[in-house]
Amino acid sequence: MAGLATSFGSGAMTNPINDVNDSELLFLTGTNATEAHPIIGYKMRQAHRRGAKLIVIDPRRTELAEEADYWLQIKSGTDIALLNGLMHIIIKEDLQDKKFIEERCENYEALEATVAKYDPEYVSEVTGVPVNILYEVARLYATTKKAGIYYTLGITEHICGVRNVMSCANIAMLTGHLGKPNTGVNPMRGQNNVQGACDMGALPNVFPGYQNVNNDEIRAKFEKAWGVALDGKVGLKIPEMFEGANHGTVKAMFILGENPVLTDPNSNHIRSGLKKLEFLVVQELFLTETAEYADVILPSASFAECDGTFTGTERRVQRVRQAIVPLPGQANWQTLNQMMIRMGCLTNYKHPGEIWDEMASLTPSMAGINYERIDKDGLVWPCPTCDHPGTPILHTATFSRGKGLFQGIEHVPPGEMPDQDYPFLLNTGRILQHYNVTTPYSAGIMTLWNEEYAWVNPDDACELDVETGDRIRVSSRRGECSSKVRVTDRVPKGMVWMSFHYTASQTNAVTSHILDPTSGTGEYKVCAVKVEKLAS
Amino acid sequence: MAVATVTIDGMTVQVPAGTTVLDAARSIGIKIPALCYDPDLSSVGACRICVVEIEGSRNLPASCVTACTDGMVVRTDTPAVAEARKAILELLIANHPLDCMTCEKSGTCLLQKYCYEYGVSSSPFQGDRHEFAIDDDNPFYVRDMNKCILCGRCIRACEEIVGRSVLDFSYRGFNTKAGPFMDTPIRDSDCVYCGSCIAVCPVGALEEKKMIGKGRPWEVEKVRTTCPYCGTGCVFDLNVKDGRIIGVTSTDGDVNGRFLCVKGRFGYQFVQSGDRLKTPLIKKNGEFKEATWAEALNLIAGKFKETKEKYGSDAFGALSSARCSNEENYLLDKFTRAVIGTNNIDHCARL
Amino acid sequence: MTNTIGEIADADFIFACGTNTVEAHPVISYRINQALRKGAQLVVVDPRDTDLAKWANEHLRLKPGTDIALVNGMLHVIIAEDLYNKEFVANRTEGFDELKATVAKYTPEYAERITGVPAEKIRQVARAYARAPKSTILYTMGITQHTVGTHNVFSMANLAMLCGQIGRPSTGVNPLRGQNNVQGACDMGALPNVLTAYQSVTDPAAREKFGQAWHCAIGEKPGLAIGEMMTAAHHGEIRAMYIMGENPILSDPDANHVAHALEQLDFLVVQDIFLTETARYADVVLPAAAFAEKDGTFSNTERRVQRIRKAVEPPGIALPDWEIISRVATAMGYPMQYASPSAIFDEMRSVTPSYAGITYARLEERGIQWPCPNTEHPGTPILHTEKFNRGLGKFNAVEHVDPNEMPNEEFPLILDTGRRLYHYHTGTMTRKGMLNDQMPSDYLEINCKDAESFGIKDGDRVRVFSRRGSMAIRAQISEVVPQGVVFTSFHFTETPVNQLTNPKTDAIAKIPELKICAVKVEKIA
Amino acid sequence: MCVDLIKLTIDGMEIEASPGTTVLNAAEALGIHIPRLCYDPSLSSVGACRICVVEIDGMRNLPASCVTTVTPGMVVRTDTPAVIEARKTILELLIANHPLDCMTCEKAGDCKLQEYCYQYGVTKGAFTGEEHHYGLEENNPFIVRDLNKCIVCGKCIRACAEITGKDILDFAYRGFNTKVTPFGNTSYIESDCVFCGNCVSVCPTGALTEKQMSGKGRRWELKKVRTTCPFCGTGCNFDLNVMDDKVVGVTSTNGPINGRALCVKGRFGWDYVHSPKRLTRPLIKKNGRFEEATWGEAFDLIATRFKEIKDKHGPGSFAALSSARCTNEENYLVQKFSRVVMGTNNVDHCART
Repeated sequence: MAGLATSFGSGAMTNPINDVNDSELLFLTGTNATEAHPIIGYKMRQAHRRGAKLIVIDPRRTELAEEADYWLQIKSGTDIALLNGLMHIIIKEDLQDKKFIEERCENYEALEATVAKYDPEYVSEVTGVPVNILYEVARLYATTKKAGIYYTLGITEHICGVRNVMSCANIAMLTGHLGKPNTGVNPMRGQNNVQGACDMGALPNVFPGYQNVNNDEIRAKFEKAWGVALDGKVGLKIPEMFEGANHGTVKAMFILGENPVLTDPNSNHIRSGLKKLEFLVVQELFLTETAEYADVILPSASFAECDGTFTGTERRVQRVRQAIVPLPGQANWQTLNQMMIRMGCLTNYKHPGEIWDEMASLTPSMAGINYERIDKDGLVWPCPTCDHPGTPILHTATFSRGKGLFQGIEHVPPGEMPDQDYPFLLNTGRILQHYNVTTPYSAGIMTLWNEEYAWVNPDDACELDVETGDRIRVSSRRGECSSKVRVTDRVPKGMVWMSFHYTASQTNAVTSHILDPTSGTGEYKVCAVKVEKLAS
Repeated sequence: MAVATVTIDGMTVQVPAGTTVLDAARSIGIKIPALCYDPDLSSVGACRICVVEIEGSRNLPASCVTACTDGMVVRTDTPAVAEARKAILELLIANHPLDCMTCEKSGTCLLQKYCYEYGVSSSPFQGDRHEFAIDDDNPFYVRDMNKCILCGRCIRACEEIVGRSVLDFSYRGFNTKAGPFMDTPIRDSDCVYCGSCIAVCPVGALEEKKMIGKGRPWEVEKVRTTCPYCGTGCVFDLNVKDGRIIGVTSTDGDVNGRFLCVKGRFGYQFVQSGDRLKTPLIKKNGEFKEATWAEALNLIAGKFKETKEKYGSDAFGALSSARCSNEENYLLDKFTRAVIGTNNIDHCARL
Repeated sequence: MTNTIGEIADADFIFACGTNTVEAHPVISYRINQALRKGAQLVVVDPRDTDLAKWANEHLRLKPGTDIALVNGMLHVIIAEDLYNKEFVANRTEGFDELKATVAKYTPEYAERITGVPAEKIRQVARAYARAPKSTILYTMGITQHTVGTHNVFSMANLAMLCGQIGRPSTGVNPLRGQNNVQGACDMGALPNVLTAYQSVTDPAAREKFGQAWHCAIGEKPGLAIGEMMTAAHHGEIRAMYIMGENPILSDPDANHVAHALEQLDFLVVQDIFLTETARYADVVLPAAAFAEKDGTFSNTERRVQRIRKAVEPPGIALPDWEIISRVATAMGYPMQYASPSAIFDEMRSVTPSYAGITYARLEERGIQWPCPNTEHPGTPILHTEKFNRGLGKFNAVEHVDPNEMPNEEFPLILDTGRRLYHYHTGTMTRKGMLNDQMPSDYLEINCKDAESFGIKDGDRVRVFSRRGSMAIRAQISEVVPQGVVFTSFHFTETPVNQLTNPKTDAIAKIPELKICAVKVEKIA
Repeated sequence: MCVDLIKLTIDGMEIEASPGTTVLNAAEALGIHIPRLCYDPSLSSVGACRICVVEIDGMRNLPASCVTTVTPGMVVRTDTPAVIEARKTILELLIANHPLDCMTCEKAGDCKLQEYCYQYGVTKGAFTGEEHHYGLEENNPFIVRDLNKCIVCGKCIRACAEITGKDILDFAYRGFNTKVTPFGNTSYIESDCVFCGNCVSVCPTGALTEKQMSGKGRRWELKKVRTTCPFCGTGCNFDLNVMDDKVVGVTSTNGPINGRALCVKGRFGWDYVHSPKRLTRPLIKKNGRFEEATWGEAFDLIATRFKEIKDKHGPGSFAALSSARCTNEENYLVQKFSRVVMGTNNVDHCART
C-alpha cells in the first residue's frame, strides 16, 4: 500500500477484477490466487485457457504455476532483483513506452541508473531463473498490450515489501501498462474488508479516505465535524503498539475482531505485550487466543447479523445485509456507538447508513456513494459526486500524485536467512479452505481440513526421515510449533511451507520479528528454522 | 379462572383449564403437526397426526382434542410419536397422487410439508386408489377428490363459518367422500362460492380454478390489501405474477380472518378487463377522442377557471367516491374547497 | 358502527333490521353464524324472506316503511313492563320523559295495525332484546333509504339506550356501510357540510385551521348534496362538475333527471376506471387506477383504517386518482406535489384530530380504528363506553309517518331495491369476469299471488312502470317478497331500476327513499 | 467498429441482432422466454437437451435455439403446436426415468424440470421403462449427489471446466448407463474436487444439492438476503438463505464480480455463524476468570478504566486495533472513537496480513 502510494499516489488495485477476463497477459507474482482468491483464480485460469499468456513468479509450484506459460521459481526474497533484471532487458532492447514515461512519469533517470547494474547473468545468479527465460518474459511483458501485474502478500510480506511493490510499479510505468483496461498493478487484498478498513482511516496516519492527520487543514475539517480537538501526531502501527505495550508506554487497548496472537509474527512478543497491558477490551465472535488476555470481552455480531458495507479489493463498496437477529442482541455498530456515548461522545446513529453518510460527507473520494446507489451492484471509488459512475480504472489521465514516480530500488536480502543452526527457510501463507479466523468454527470445513500440514520437499523428507502424516517440530530463534508433514515437490528443497490457520499449530510463534521499515509489515515469507521429527 | 400447569417437552407452562395440549404447546413455540385441526373451527381429532405422549396415558392421544389437566407431563417428540406420525403420512400418501410436480397446492400443501419434515417420500402400503372424476363445472372451483384426505375442514368451515352447511361426508369406509349433499357437483348445490372451503383445505383437493397453471405459490408476489367491495373491510392477498393479478388468497385480516365472500375472492377480474380506460378522453363533436394528460389537464383547468370566473365558485360541484381511497377523497375535498372555493362536494354515502 | 364486527360473534341477541347481511355483507354474516352456533337469538326485521331471515329465530315481516311503529311498540312494552335499564337511562341519557310520552300510544296492538307484525311477537322480541346480557342492533339501507331514514335511525338509538345495550362489547347500534370506503369518504370530508372527521364548515375555528393549512378561505355556507347538485345543474346554477369514481346515472334515484342535469352542464369531467354510463356524458374522461394499482387507505364500516397496496401497474397511461387530482389542481395554479399517498395522509391527519395518531407505519401489520388521537393510542374499538360524544345520550322521540309514495290503484305495488350477492353497486367491477358468468342478468322478484293476479308466469318478460319511468325485466316468482312488494337490484345497466325510484329524500340526511316507490307491472307480449 | 446487424422475425416481432447471436438469446432480448435445461449463459452451449427447440421457416427439423445462430430474414416461431409437442415429449421422456419425489426433494421449488412440467402440464405415465437405482453419494460434508435425478445436461461438467477450471467431472459409460462422475467413477471426496459447489449452483434438478441445507426448509420458505462474502477481499456476492432466523445455506446470486461462482469458503464456510462457541454476552475477567456480564456493566467498566488510564498516562497510552473483517461503518467508528474519545491516532488493523 505504502509502495503504490509513493509511486502513484494511491495504494489500491488500479484495475477491476473483471479486467482479468480479457487480458492478454497475466503477470502473477507472489500470489496463489486459486487458493487465496479462488474466484479471481478461476478467472485467471479461464483467461489463460482463452489464450492469455500466464507468467507466475513463485518459489512454490502453485496450481497456476503448474499451468503457466512461464513459471519463474525464484529464490525467496529476490523479487527486486528479478524485476530490475527484466527492466534492464526492456531498456536494453528499447522496448519501454517512451511516450508514457515522458508524459506521465518523473525520475526515470534514477531507475535507469539503478537497473543498469542488474544484467541478466547477475540476476539469474541471484534469483535462480535462467537467462533465456528472463529475456523471454521481459519481451513478452513489454510487448503485450493488455498486460496486468497481480500480486498478493508474497510481494508485501518481506523486509523489502514496500520496495517490492515500487518495483512492480516501476515495470508497469516503464512499459506504459497503466491507466488502461486490462493492465495495471493490482494488489489483491487478503481480507474481505481490509480495503475498507484502510479507506475508513483505521490507520495511525490518516483519516477516512487517506487524508493525513498531520495536515492542518484536513484536521480542522474533522475537528469541526466531530466537535473536538484532534491530535496531529501520527499514531502507532500495530508492531509499535505491542512494542509500547511491552515497554509500558501503551497501557490500554481496544481490539475489534482481530486476533494478533495467531496472525501477527513473533507472537510471543505479542502475548507478553498483551499481558503487560493495564486494561484490554476485545470485541470478538469467539473466545480467541487474543481474547483470553482481555479484561472485558464484548461479543461481536457476525456479517450475517449486521447491516453495513464492505469494500472489496477492487475498491468496490458493496452492501452487507442483516439476515438474522444478532446473537449478542445488538449489532457491532450499536455496541461501538454505545461505548462512545458512555465515554461522553454523544453520537446517535440510528442505522449504519447514517454512519456512512457522515463519513462520506467528510471524505471527497466517497462523497458520491450512498446506500441507495450501492443497493444492487456497489460502486467503485473514487466517486466524488452523486452522479459520478465510480472509477473502475485508476490513473487513466494523471496519477493521483500527478506524475508517476520512478524509483531506483536495490535488491535487499531477507532479514534472516537459513544458516547452520537453522538450515530451513520457512514460508507461510493461506490454504483454500481456510481464512484468518472464522473458518475453524465451520463444522463442514473442519470435517475435511482440521489440522496443519507443513509442506516439505521429498529430498528434505528423506534426510529428515519423515513421511506424509508424521509429526515434526519447527523451531526458530523466537519460538516453536509442531505440525504434521505433507511431503510434496510443490516446495523447493530447503523450504518448509505452512499456513497459520490452526490453534494447535501456531506458525506465527516461529515467524520472523523483522518488519518492513516503511509499512511495518512482518516478513512472514522468509525466516530461518530447524525441523525435527517428533515421535508419533 | 382455573389454571392448569403442564410440562411439555421439559418446559412448564400455565394455561387456563380446558386449553388443549396442542394450543398449550403452540403457545410456547413447540410445533405440532396438524391436518384436521384449524384454530377457527371446532376440533374433531380425526387425522391424529397431532398425537403426543402423555405420562400415564396408554395410547398416543390426539393433542387437538385433549384438554390440559394440572400436572400433566407431555412429550411431543418421542420416537413413538414420530413413528406414529410417519405411519399416518405413509397411509395418507398410499392413496394420494404424487404429482407435486404439477399440483397447484405444491408449496402450500400441509401433506407435502409434513412428508418433507418426517422424510416420507413413498408409501410401503399399496392398495386401492381412488379414481374420482374432477368436478370443475363451475366458474370458481376445481374439486379433485383423489387428493382429499378427509380432514373435514371444508365441511366445518361451510357450517361453522359461513353457515351454509352445503358440504358433508357421504358414503362409508374407503368410499367416504366430502362434498355437497347427495354427492352432486358443486354447481348443483346451494354453494355461494365464498371459497372458505378452499381457504382451509390443507391439500390440493380444492383449488381456485382461475389460478390453475398461472404460477407456483413461491413465484407469486402476495400483496396484502383491503377489499374494494362492501364496507366490511376484509383484508386479502392479491397474488401477482409477471405484473398480472392471478388470484386472491386468504391472509389474516382484522375483520375477516381468512374468510371472504365470492366478490372478494373472485371479483378481481375487472382490474384487468379490456374495457379499462387507458388514456384521457376528450369529447369532440359528441365523440370521445383519446388525448394526452397535458391536453386533458389544460382543458379542465381552463374550463373550471372559466366557470368560476363567469358564474362564481358555487357553480361548481364535485362528486367524490366511496370507492376511492381516503387520500383521494381528502384531496378532492381540498380541491373543491381550496382550489375552487365551494363546499359543493358530496358522494353517494347514502347508497 | 359503535362496535366492532368481531364482537357480533359474542352477542347474545342480534336485532337485524333492514339488512340482508348474507348477500350484502357476507363476511359479517359469518360472525352472525358464529354467534348463532354459540346460542345467540336472531331477530330479523325485513319485509323480504332473505337468507338471513331463514336463519332467524323470529322473522318480523313488517310492511315496508313501518320500522318506527315497530320499534315504538317495542319501547312501549319495555317501559310498560319495567324492563328498561334505569341506571343507564338516569346517568347517561336525557329526554326519557318525552320518549315515554310519545310511545305511550304505541301499544303492541296499535303497532300491529301499522306494521302487520302480531302484537304478541312484538312483546316477545322486546322482552328478549331488553333482557339479553348483550344485545346488538345491526342495520343497513333498509333502515336509511327512506324519507324517514333519520327517524328510523333515532328509533334504533332509542332502543339501545333505553336498555343500556350500548358502550359495552357485543352491543351497540351498528350500521353496516354498503361501500368499501363510504366511511372513509365521509371521514375525509367529501360531504358538503363538514371538513375532515366531521369538523363543520360552519365552525369558524375549523374554517380558520383549514384555511391556514390549505392557504385559502373556506366558505361558511354548507354546499349542496348530490340530489341538490343535480337539481341545481338542472336549473343552470351549477355549470361544471368533477365526478370521481361515481356513477350517479345508475346509482342515483330518478336517473332520467340525473341524465338531464348532466346534459345541462357546460363542462363535465369524469374520472373512473371504465367508461361508465355517467362518463358517457363527460366532456373529458380521465382514466384512473384501480385499487390494485395504487397505495392508500380505506376506512371500513367499523372505522378501521386499513392499507391498500399497489400490486400491478395501471393500464395504458392511467394514473391513481390522487395523482390526477394533484395534477388538475397544479394545472389550475394551486400546486399539489405529494411524493406518495402517505404524504397526503400525513397532511390529512395533521388537521384531523381523530386520525392524528394513525400512521402508515402503524398500519403496516394491522388496521386501527379511529378515534386515535395520538401515535401511542391503540385506537377505539367501542364508542360511547364512558360517555356519548355529545355528553348525555339524547332520546329522540319520533312518530310513524307513511312513506312518501304509497301504492294506489294505478300503481298497486311497492318496488323495493337492493343488492345481490354476486354483484356490487353499478356493476363496474363485478360485471367483468367470473362473477358475471355466475349471474349475468337480474330479475324482478314477485310474489306468486301478485303474479297470478297480473297474469305473469315465472320467466316472463315484464315491464315495470313508476311515475318517473319504466324498464323491462324478467320476472321470477318468489316467496322472498311478500304480497304487494316487488324487488330487484340496481347493479345492471340493462335493468336500470333507478329510472323508476323516488328521488324524494330524508330531510336531514338527504338520503332518497330507494326502498319504496309505487309501481305497476305489465307482462310484455 | 461497424457491424452489420442481422434482421429476423421471432413470433411475428422483428429484431436486429449482431452476427453470431443465438436464436435463444435473440428471443430473450424480445422478452420471449424459451425453456432450457442444458443451456447456461455463463457456460458454452452444447444443444444437448433440445427442450429449447423452435420452428424456423425452411428448416426441416426443429433446431435447438441455443446453438442456432441468427441469419438474415430468418422467421422463427417459438410456440407452435409442433414445438410444444416436442417439448412435452422431451419432458415425458425425462420424467419417465426420474423419481417423482418432489414432496421431499430438496430442489423442489427451484427445479427446472418441475418448472417446465408444470408449465407444459406433463405428468408421469406417458413412457415407462427402466429406471436408474444409483446409490446416494453423501460421504462429504458439502454436496449430496443423487444421480437418479441427473438429466445428463452436462452443466456441472462445464461449470467445473469453464468456471473453476478443475476439470474434475466428465461423462462416463454410454447410452442408458451414461453418468456424470469424477474421473474413474469415484466419489467427489476421492477426487481432486475443491468443493467450490459451482456444479451445484448450475444443476437444474435435484441431482446436486447442498448437504448443509438438506431438511432445513423448502426453497420457497427460505428468505434470501443478498450480501457480500466475509472471507477474502474479492468481494463476491451471494444470498444467505435464512429459515426461522437461522442461516441454513448460501446460494448464488448474480454478483458484479463473481457472477454465480463461489469458492468453498464462501459457499460452505458460513456455518461458524451458528457455532455453539459464539460469544453472546459480554465477559468480564474477575480473578483471572471470565464471568458473564450485562452490556451496562461492561460499558461502565470500560468507560471508567479507559478514562482513568487516559487521565493518568495521556492519550498516547491507548491503542486500538480495528478489523479488516468488520464493516466500513464499524471501522469508521473505531477510528473516530480513538481520535475523538481517546484523543490519539493510535489506531491500526492488520492491513498487512
